[in-house]
Amino acid sequence: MSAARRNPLVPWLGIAALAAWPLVEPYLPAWMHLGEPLTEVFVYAILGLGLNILTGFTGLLNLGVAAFAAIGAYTYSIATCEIYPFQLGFWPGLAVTAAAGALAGFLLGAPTLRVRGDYLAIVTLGFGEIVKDVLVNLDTITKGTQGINPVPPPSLLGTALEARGQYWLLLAFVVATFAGARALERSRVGRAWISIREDELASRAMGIRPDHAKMLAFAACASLAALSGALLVSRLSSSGEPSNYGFELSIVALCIIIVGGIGSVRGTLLGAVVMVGMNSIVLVRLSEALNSSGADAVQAGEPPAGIGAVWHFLRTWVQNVFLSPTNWKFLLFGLALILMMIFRPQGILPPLAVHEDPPEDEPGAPGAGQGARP
Amino acid sequence: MAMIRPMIRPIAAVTSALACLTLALAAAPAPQDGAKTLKVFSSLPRTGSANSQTTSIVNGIKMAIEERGGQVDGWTIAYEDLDDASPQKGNWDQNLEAANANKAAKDPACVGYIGTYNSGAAKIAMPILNKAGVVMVSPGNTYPGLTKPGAGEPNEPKIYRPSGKVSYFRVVPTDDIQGAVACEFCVQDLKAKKAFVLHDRELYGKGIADVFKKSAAASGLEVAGFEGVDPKASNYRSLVTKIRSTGADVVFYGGTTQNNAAQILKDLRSGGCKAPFVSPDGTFEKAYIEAAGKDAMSPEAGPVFITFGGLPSEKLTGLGAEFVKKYQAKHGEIPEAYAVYGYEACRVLLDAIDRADAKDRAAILAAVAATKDFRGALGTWSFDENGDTTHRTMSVNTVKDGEFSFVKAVDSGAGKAK
Amino acid sequence: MLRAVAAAEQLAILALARADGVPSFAADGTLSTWEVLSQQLVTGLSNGMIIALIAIGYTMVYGIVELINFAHGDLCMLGAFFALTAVGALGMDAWGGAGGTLGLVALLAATAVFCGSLNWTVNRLAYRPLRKASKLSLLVAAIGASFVLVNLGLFWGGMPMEVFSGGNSAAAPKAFPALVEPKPAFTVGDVIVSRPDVLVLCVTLPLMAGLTWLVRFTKLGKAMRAVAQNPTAAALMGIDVERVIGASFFIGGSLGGFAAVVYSIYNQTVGFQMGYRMGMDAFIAAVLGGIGNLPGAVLGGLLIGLVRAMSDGYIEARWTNSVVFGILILILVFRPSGLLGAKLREKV
Amino acid sequence: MSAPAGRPMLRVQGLKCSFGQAEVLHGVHLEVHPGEIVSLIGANGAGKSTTLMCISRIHRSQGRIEFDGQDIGALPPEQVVRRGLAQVPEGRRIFPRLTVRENLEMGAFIRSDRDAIAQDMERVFGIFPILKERSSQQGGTLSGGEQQMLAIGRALMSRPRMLMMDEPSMGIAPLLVAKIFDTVRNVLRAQGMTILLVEQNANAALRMSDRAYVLETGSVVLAGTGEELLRDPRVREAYLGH
Repeated sequence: MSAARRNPLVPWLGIAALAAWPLVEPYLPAWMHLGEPLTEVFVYAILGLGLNILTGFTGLLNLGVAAFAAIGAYTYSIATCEIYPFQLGFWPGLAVTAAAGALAGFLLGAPTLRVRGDYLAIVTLGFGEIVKDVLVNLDTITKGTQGINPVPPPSLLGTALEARGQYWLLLAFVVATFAGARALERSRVGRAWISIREDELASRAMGIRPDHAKMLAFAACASLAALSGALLVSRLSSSGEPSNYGFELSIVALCIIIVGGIGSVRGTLLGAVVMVGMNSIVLVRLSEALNSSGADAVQAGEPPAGIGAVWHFLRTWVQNVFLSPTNWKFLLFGLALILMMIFRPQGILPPLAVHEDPPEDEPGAPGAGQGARP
Repeated sequence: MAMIRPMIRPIAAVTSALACLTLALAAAPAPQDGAKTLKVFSSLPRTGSANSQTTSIVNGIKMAIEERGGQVDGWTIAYEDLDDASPQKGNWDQNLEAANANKAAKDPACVGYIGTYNSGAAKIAMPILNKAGVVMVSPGNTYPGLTKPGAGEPNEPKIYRPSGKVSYFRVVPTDDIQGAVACEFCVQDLKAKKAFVLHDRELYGKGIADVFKKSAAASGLEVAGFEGVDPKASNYRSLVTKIRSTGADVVFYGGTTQNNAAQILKDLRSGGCKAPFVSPDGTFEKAYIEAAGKDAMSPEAGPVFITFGGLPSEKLTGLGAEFVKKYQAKHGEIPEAYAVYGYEACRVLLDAIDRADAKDRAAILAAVAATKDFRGALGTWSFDENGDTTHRTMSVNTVKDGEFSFVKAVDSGAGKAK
Repeated sequence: MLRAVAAAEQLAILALARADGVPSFAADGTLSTWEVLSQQLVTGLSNGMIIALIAIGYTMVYGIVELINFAHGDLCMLGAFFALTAVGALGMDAWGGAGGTLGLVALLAATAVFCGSLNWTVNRLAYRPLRKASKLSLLVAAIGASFVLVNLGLFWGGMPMEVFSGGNSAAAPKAFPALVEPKPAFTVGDVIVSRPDVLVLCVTLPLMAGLTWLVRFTKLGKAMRAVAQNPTAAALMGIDVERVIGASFFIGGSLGGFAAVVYSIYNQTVGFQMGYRMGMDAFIAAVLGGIGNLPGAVLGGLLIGLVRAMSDGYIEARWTNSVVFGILILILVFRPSGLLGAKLREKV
Repeated sequence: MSAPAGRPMLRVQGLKCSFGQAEVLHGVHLEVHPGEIVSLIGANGAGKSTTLMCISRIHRSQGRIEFDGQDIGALPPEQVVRRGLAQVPEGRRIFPRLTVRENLEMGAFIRSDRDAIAQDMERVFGIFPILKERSSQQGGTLSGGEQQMLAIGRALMSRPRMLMMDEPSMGIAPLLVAKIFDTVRNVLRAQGMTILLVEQNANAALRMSDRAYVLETGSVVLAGTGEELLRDPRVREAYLGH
């Protein structure tokens, strides 16, 4: 508990350091230019913070958060792109997006209130797939796989922002979302969400209306996810293809909050850094490093016989497959996820309550106490 | 203090691990930024399903550079193979493509960008590179709207050219040409009356299928069905039943090998449908034959045709034939059809660097745009004012004894594009 | 205008293409409405049975450790690669007659053991250390395992063997030899019931019966159910919970192995990314039927197969996924615990 | 206190158990001798159930747990059962979707002597005839009292030499509570079963126990024979309500 009362300066220092980064960056060597990936981290952090409200606070597993991001991305694109009649501009576009997201959240949340646990998870997954299909198939409205171009970039006071401006604006969005999420967590509705997660029946007995609170959680999650979708496309100036908002994105968002520490607002930010960083920094740098070692798949001539054949077989295999760094990315990514879970199952920065949860012998914890764990 | 520790430790652990890794990686490859080095990037989906084609493209690029001994006009050419696909998606990722393009734009030594493979990715990269004045040569994009006014959305391609200049070029003919060629082939050579058109619901496949459908309407070929399929489905038997019930006498699939072209063919054949199966150059690769297997590709099962925006490797003459021979010697196999595009894209870029007076982005861009009567591996061709190749010789191929076999060449003629 | 450049050789190919005159290529077009419906039912049933087979292995593990096992489909994918390697190394596609049948049985058994062991190993390395952790951590570990298995498939696909196209394109889809030729076993009118259709039934039905017997009547099966319902009480009964969990991973995995072989023979294509759809279908089927419920998984699998076929046939293929998920959502809205599911413990 | 002489069947020394950073048992000592009924009483949250779960090795713990003179503190739970120490857990923990018969079979999981198992099942049916009537019903459909009988019967199926019972009276109709206590006292005891009983109903528990321990916030604060404790003013004040 008292950890929450740590030095109040720390978050401000963090924000200040992040805000100062673009000013410092030009003086650093090229490999330290992290502004670009960091901007991406911000977008994912907002998505993660949204999902954390639904899955982290309220305990409703959502495997289709990408659908909300897609709704946001396409609402924003249609509301602002020059080929449509609306052409609202950046800020009004965002407002419409957030509202559309909330509406989508209600629409999914309302009929599925009775559905729980993994059953709800697959409902959300299905919702995600349906949204993606609709975006592809209704190509008269959404331009199908062509995507919508061009989408206006983030702007402030009528001026379009360049990379640095976008960085600061997104940072501001993250800070605001973060503060909002923390405030929500401590608010009446936030406590209602958490008590629903812990015990829905008991919370009902305490006068909380679970249906009401769940709908709100859906709406808040969807609204933030939609916002992140809009920010993403405004940054890329294209809505991209609907396939960008598929199951894979939902999984990344889920990994962000779990790796960060499910239910923890601060953890979610760290989770975004880790997940995006792994993809956009570590794996990219790794393959750059390996690529420059210049391994070429070379093989020619007749395969020899006997032991030589085995040697030839292995050599060819290694040269064809194992020497190419891109062939290792799935493995590294997957191993990293597994290892992070094994060494820190509660996530990097779990909410404080988790520490004190007694490992009571729940149905979910078979074989507890066998001393099998090192 | 003791209470804070459990929080600080994980943060510290993660940040320091990340930092160490980044440091270690950054320290390892320190490219010698000599004064006379020019950099060429390629951005292709290297992770995931397109890997085999992009590997052949990268091989082609590397061969083009090696041919010149890594030097052009006294300048060293450094090449970097960027990946725009992420393992999470297993396919191209818009964030990574944007990051790649930005990386190239920011690198002062960068004078050329070979990519992208997917037209969707090009839409992201084009405006970024255009603003930075980096010339972009694509070995794989076939969506017409990227270059041709009026072929896509009304605001295309101008939205990809914020600087107003054409900085994007491609060495492949576009979908509108290929779709029309495929349709003409069905009508004139196969004497088809009724076609069933399938597509994979992606930019490339759907685009080409749309053109096919449009051309069919113009040439009196009835389209009995037009369906987008799920490229990840395990089989298409129920669709085959539907096709059988329409009595179509040709089936066209706008899609790629990765999007299950071979599976559709197999299901057609095992479902008892012998109609000719026609697909575009996204299937013009050995992987298609290997994935379909001997039985589905045998002449008894029913004919198979593949259109291609150029001549197949063994029909290439001159430089093209030489490239095939060299590739084979180096990699022990006939190159994939895409390899020659990668090779050609890189060669035309190097040629422009050679011709440019100043070795800067603007001069090199101008030199690429001025490419005229280039004697390349695909033939002799030029870039038109949109950045498209004037090379328009297409070919129709079939499969014989497990190899692609050339059927006929079609010169789609200039200005045919609709 | 198109200018055809036709040499004699190419003309010959064209002539071959038109060997019996144009109409011979035309699909029959004579199928009656009923024949089309029956053909779609056959297709839906076969696909559904394959999905069901994957799904029961999935739901078994699911019921016991409450793990949404994202790696299950990828496990099947590796099983298919194992089978393809065996077929290629032994030249099994050339075996005919009794040898072929025996070979097929051996292939099924070997692949089942392979997949079972692999699933057991994944459980041991990735999931068991997380037994006391939250369900979501387990989920992320499963996602990670899925990526690792996919990558192993990519490596495997680059093996320089002929069946893997010499290993030159690791990522490309591979043809799986037609161990059971895709020829009609019998036809009713123009409705074709192919030999692979028959194979699917011949393999899946006995397996489902066997599994039902195992779970209902054997000591291990009862222990599995006991562990699923209350692991602590099971431990208090003297049941070695970890061993039972390991066993169910092995059995679930080996069912995936059987499914992989049947799938490969039926579809004749394997690729390193095919596990995604297999796992997804199994997941939907398992949830639709009711988590942990074996007959439910079979029912769910059949339903998905049939819905897919009907949607492909009578709606539009591009809407098929939406139709499947739409029906799924509707069913869950009205039956929140699946078709045959028991009431769910309220815990995420 | 008056512990009987001879080697105890169960001896727990310095048992400590923590959940996260919170230690809930601070070194519990207790002994149960062959043929005894020993009860463990205490308020809610005193750590009674945790103690039993530690002895059954469901929770990890420090300290020494000896059964029959052998250390069982490092064994996995199933080995504890195999040594002859069974538990009827709190809340019964019936397998709700197994039939009554299957539940009983699970109790005999460690055994493979089919005929003897069948005999034991008949014996359980003899003690609790209602279970026989319900033998093909699912466990979850039984009433609370019936479930408790099933839980006891299930534990007996492993042929334990010692039984630990956790709150057998909890949430059960008074008539059935009487029946269950009667069974403990007159049937099990008559068969020479050694029993460690955890009970909230201190009065009933002390009346049928040879000895008892009082547990308060993770430590044993009192011990004695059942009668001694029944008379002890502190116990009367805190647990007997007068």
